[in-house]
Amino acid sequence: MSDAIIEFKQIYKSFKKGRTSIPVLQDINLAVKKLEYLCLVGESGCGKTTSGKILVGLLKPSSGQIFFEGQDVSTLRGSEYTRYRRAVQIIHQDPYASLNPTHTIYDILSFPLFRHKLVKNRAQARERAGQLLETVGLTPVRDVIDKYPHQLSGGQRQRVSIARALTTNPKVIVADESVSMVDVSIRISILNMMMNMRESLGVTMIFITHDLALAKYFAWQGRIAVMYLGRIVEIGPTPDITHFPQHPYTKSLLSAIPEPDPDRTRTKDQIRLRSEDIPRLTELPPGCSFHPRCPWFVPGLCDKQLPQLAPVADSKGPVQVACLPMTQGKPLIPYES
Amino acid sequence: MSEVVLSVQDVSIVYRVSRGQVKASQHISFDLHKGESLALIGESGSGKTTVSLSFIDMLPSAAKITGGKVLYTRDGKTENIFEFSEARMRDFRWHDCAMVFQGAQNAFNPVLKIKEQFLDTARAHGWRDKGKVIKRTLELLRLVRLDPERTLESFPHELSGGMKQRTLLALGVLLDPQVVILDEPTTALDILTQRAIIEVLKEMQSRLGFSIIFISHDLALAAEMADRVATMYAGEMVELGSTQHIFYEPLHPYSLGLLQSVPRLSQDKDELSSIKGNPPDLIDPPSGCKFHPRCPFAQELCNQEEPVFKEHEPGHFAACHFTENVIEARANLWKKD
Amino acid sequence: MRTFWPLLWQNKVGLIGFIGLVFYLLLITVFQWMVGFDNEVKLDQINSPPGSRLVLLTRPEDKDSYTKLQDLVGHKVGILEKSGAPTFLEKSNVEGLEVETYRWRSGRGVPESLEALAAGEVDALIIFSKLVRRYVLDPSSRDYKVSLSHLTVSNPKLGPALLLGADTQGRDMFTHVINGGRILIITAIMAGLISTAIAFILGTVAALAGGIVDRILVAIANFIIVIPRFPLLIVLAAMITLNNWLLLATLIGLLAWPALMRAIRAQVLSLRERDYVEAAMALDLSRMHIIFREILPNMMGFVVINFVVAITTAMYDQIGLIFLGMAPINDYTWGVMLYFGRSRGTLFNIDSAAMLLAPVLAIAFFQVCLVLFSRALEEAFDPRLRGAA
Amino acid sequence: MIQSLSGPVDTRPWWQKLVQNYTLRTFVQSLFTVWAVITFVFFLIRLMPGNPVEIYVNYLMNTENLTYQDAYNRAASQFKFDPDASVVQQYFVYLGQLLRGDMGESITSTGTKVSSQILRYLPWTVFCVGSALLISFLLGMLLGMLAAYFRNTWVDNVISFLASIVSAVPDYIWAILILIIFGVQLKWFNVGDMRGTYDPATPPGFNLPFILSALQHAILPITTYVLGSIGRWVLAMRGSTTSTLGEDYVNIARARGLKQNRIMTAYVGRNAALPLFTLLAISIGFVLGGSVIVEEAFVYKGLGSFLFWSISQRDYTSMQGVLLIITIAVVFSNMLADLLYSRLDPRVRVTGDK
Repeated sequence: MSDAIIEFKQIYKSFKKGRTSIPVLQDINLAVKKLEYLCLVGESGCGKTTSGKILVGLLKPSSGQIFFEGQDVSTLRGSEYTRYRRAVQIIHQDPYASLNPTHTIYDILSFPLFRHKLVKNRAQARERAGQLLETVGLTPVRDVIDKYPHQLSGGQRQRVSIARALTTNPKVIVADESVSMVDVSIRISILNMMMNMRESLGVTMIFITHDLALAKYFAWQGRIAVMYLGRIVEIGPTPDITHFPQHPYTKSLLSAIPEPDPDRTRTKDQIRLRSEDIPRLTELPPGCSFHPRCPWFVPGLCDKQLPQLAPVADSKGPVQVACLPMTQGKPLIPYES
Repeated sequence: MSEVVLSVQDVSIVYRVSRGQVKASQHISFDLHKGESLALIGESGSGKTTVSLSFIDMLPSAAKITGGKVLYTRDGKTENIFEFSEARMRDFRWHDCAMVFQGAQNAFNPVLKIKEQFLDTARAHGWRDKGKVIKRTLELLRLVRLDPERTLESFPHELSGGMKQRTLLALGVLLDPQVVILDEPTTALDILTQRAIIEVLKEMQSRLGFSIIFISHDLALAAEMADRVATMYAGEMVELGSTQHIFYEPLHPYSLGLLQSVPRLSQDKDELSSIKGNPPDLIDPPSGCKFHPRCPFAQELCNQEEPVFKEHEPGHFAACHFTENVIEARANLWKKD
Repeated sequence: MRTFWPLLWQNKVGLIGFIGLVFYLLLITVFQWMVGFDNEVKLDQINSPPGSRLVLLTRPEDKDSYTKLQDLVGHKVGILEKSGAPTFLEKSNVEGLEVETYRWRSGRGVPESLEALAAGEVDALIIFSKLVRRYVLDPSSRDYKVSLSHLTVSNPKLGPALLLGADTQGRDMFTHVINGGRILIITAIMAGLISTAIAFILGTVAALAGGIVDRILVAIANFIIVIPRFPLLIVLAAMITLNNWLLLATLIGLLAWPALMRAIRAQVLSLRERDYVEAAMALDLSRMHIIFREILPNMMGFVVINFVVAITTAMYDQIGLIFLGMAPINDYTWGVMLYFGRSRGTLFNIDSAAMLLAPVLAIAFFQVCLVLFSRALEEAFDPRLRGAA
Repeated sequence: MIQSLSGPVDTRPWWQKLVQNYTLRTFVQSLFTVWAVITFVFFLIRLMPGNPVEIYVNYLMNTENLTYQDAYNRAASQFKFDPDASVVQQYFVYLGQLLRGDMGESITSTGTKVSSQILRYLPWTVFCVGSALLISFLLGMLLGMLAAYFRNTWVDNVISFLASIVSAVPDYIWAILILIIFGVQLKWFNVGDMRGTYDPATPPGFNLPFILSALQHAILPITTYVLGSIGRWVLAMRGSTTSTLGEDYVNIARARGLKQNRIMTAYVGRNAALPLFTLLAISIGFVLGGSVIVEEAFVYKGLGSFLFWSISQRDYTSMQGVLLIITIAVVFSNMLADLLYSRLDPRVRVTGDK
């Protein structure tokens, strides 16, 4: 995939805790095309945030390669590496924790500007900071620029975070649950602004969320990757994923989400899982890690073999799933114990 | 409709802070009927938790109830909660009205076994028969789909978040209360766990017949769970009606705005928009209708006169001067569906 | 910091501590310079009981006759030869006094002089307060030789009376108390700086480097922390001759850092996980920027509080060492006053209370001020407590 | 869809269980620390510039006109080491002796075993410091809890203010103050009569006069230790209780309609007291350290006073022995506090770490 701006190849990541090692990411392969909308969706502990941090270089993968514009990041040195680090930025979840309380908004924006020699003096820095604040809709600038973070509302702070991510003129921005802590009534305006940045600034956006409805809104023209316990279990164009989910996990997830529409949400089909226990990452079940909960579990297959991402049998669609029965063309039969 | 269990009449609560008084909840009135679930929805700081804390006298010391009364009826006898003696209030808590707080992660005393904590609760309300309490506890734990014996013998840290939340629900109904207040019961839980909690709640309510006051910022959850919905904004109740009323025929611009700002999974591309501006400062709230600075329908009158919270059709209340404009706008908006 | 002053102002207790510390600062600078240090050994006072001062003794009928020295002009005044009185009279420049000197003879001259007063040979007696108590007021005294029950002690202002009396060499204790804090306070601050600096550097390095470096540093800290500091310090002091304040400060500082180092490590570890630090890393800001601009300002309060606490620890250690005589006793400090108090038995001398209490209270108040101030700082820096106020 | 509890099926082999046993691990760690301290103190005394052996050799050379070699041999016999062996060999011999409970002989009083000296003085210090710690721990917790319950009222203000002051003043300053004010000025007691650990007129034994006499002699040091340490407990307990009071489970316990007594004891008290057990160990070290001066001030013949005596006599073997014993006491009280904590906190019991 030559048009991929960033690509994960067989990324593994594990954390050490005492003597045990926790596999947080396993065999992640993912290519993000330039200016594509991509959403990583999953529940807590699925590894989506770790993926984001690896993507922006905050964490090093335990094994595997990351390619940025076709170059293996681990081979980049000096200014090349700096160029990569500047080109991928992250927007955090918590607007209250992501801004240093001891700095003013101007400080926060000017540090990276000076560091990367994007401005020469204070006047230029102020001007550039002002421009960035305008870009993220914090106007009039003079009301904001000399304030401290605690003087701003949650929504305003999140906009400052976005402005800060833009200081280095990045090509890729990872938004890690970036609106989940913002009030419902102003979420969409921030999301819309981020989506506009693709057009106006040419930034490729990777959106990480646990909220499938938001993911759908954000990446309607893009793709969604669903993660479960450190692996991608399903990936494909957003309309396919939200309307015709394939993987049992995605199906259960979609059926479980309530909708802000009383009639529809009460008539939704519910998929009953066989177990509500989420296995610990240190004690992952053999085979498909979803099999102890999967309603369509096939004994002897799902608990033995590790499923790989592949298209559903008999379909030429772009959706890939990691489910053995589906990729082998077997019908899904409810499992009776 | 069935009998009224809790009648909230014109309750106002303020917080004293160094800058002045935060008008956290103002002139809240509603009736809670037997066996119904009423959702209080609104964003952070809208006063929904404050007003429910006042029912069980659990407001922080900085808070002061400045007016109103809450009438509670059990077995034909009606009393004003605000005039309860300390002993009567202690007995009222949990026995008549249980409150399940958000974040069950830390809801149990870490050094006592779950069993102890159930027995504690029963003992405090004069249930001396230990065997009977254990029997009921086991029953309830089974109802919330937990392994009863093992849960009972566990320490809180041995249970996962979802299990703790369900144990807390079981504990909530231990004394067969008439009213159960649920404060964001599924926030911070995974989607699949959230689904399980919803199912458990519905089942418990149909079996035990208690009334629910349901506090959430999640419209989808309200749509699924509630019989009636009240929208709160800046410490005031702005709209109250059946779930159908609020979700399909909202009369208040804020309710409409909220509905407009949440994406729906089952639709294709949605037309979303945020409510402009930020939530108001509750120490110095706007004059007239508190929503008017953010309201697309606002006129001069809204700035000057506070709208009355009145019944526009049977069972559907709203506080807005120009509901007819909202009706018109909503018809235009939703025609495309 | 801009929110610090109003918060301190609100916190009355912290304000007391702060004002106290300002007072001590003045003490070791301005006051000390104003008062000077009385280092003149008065040979004629070598026998004066520590802590006593000169008083005037008269017969009861003359009780109110002499309110100042001038009133005695034309009268006969008795003095003891080796007491401070001769010097005092010499200095006080009162003409026309008739002076009768009595021999000292290890105190046995005192009854003689008292008898003379009772018999009307002299009209007044300038004598040490302590001796008055011993010979005149305490009837159980074995030295009680004469019936003096008709004598009264009056104490006209005998010139510049020594506020806290004199030490065994006749030096003004008051000037010693004023001067006795400077070196202690400076040493304590130095020791505090050393231990805080070590704790900060090692804690930050351990947290940021991680891995084997972290484990080694933490192991060292855990090891030092279990050895009771003070006994180790005196054992070390027994081997190293502590004749130098900088050495003392360094030694104390070298032993006091582990607890703070562990706390700072924990702080840095938690701060490092903060989103804004991560954002700074993602923006490729320099390591120095991250440590000094992102992490340090957010634990400055913590470091300052612990610096203040480290000063109290250092004060405890050094005065303890001095008290036991294991640290410099050449410089006349509060600690040395206590040391002499113990070693020369002044501790058990009923007249020396003021002389010993002065350094004791000076030390105690200094420590109290530090602690009150540190608690005020804690409240000012802790946003959780601030919110509650 | 009944949910099973994940976890506690223990499938580890026995040796792994043994290795991961919390109590055992803590014990081995403590032993290791003690070993490290022994090594540290040994080499400190042996290898420091101007180390005790050298000093003693010089002393012998000067006072008794011996040659260096003779003096060195004499020193060696008194320090109980083989002068021909290397320091490392001496170290292992020393370790072996220690294992047999032999700490060598006192240098100044030849023929007296250091261990028997320590055994003579240790019980008094343990008695004094132990009872003082118990009193200040319990009283401090009580006052701290009281202050936290009445947060920001005059009760709290008074308790916290006094606790700050009391905790600020060094224990030996309290000793001096007590002596000056109550002993010398007010004459509430006769300081001279209270020196030593008991009245020599009452024969030691388990009888009332002796116990009373021991108590009478210990009362001043105990009071001093209590004054010196109680402020810390009060402030720590106040802080701990304040944060526990803010915990969800306490609020929910109130919402559950539990009686105030039950909440204050089983919900707040127990949880608030937990972190204090970790502080207990540190406090023991601190109070023991202070005992050197306090015992010296009251002329109480305990371990601290013995340490000071051996230091002033340059009796290095005794010094080494006392320092070791004090450290071992701290290390093992650390361990005890740890184990106690793990008994009280179920979270530690299972996972084995805090």
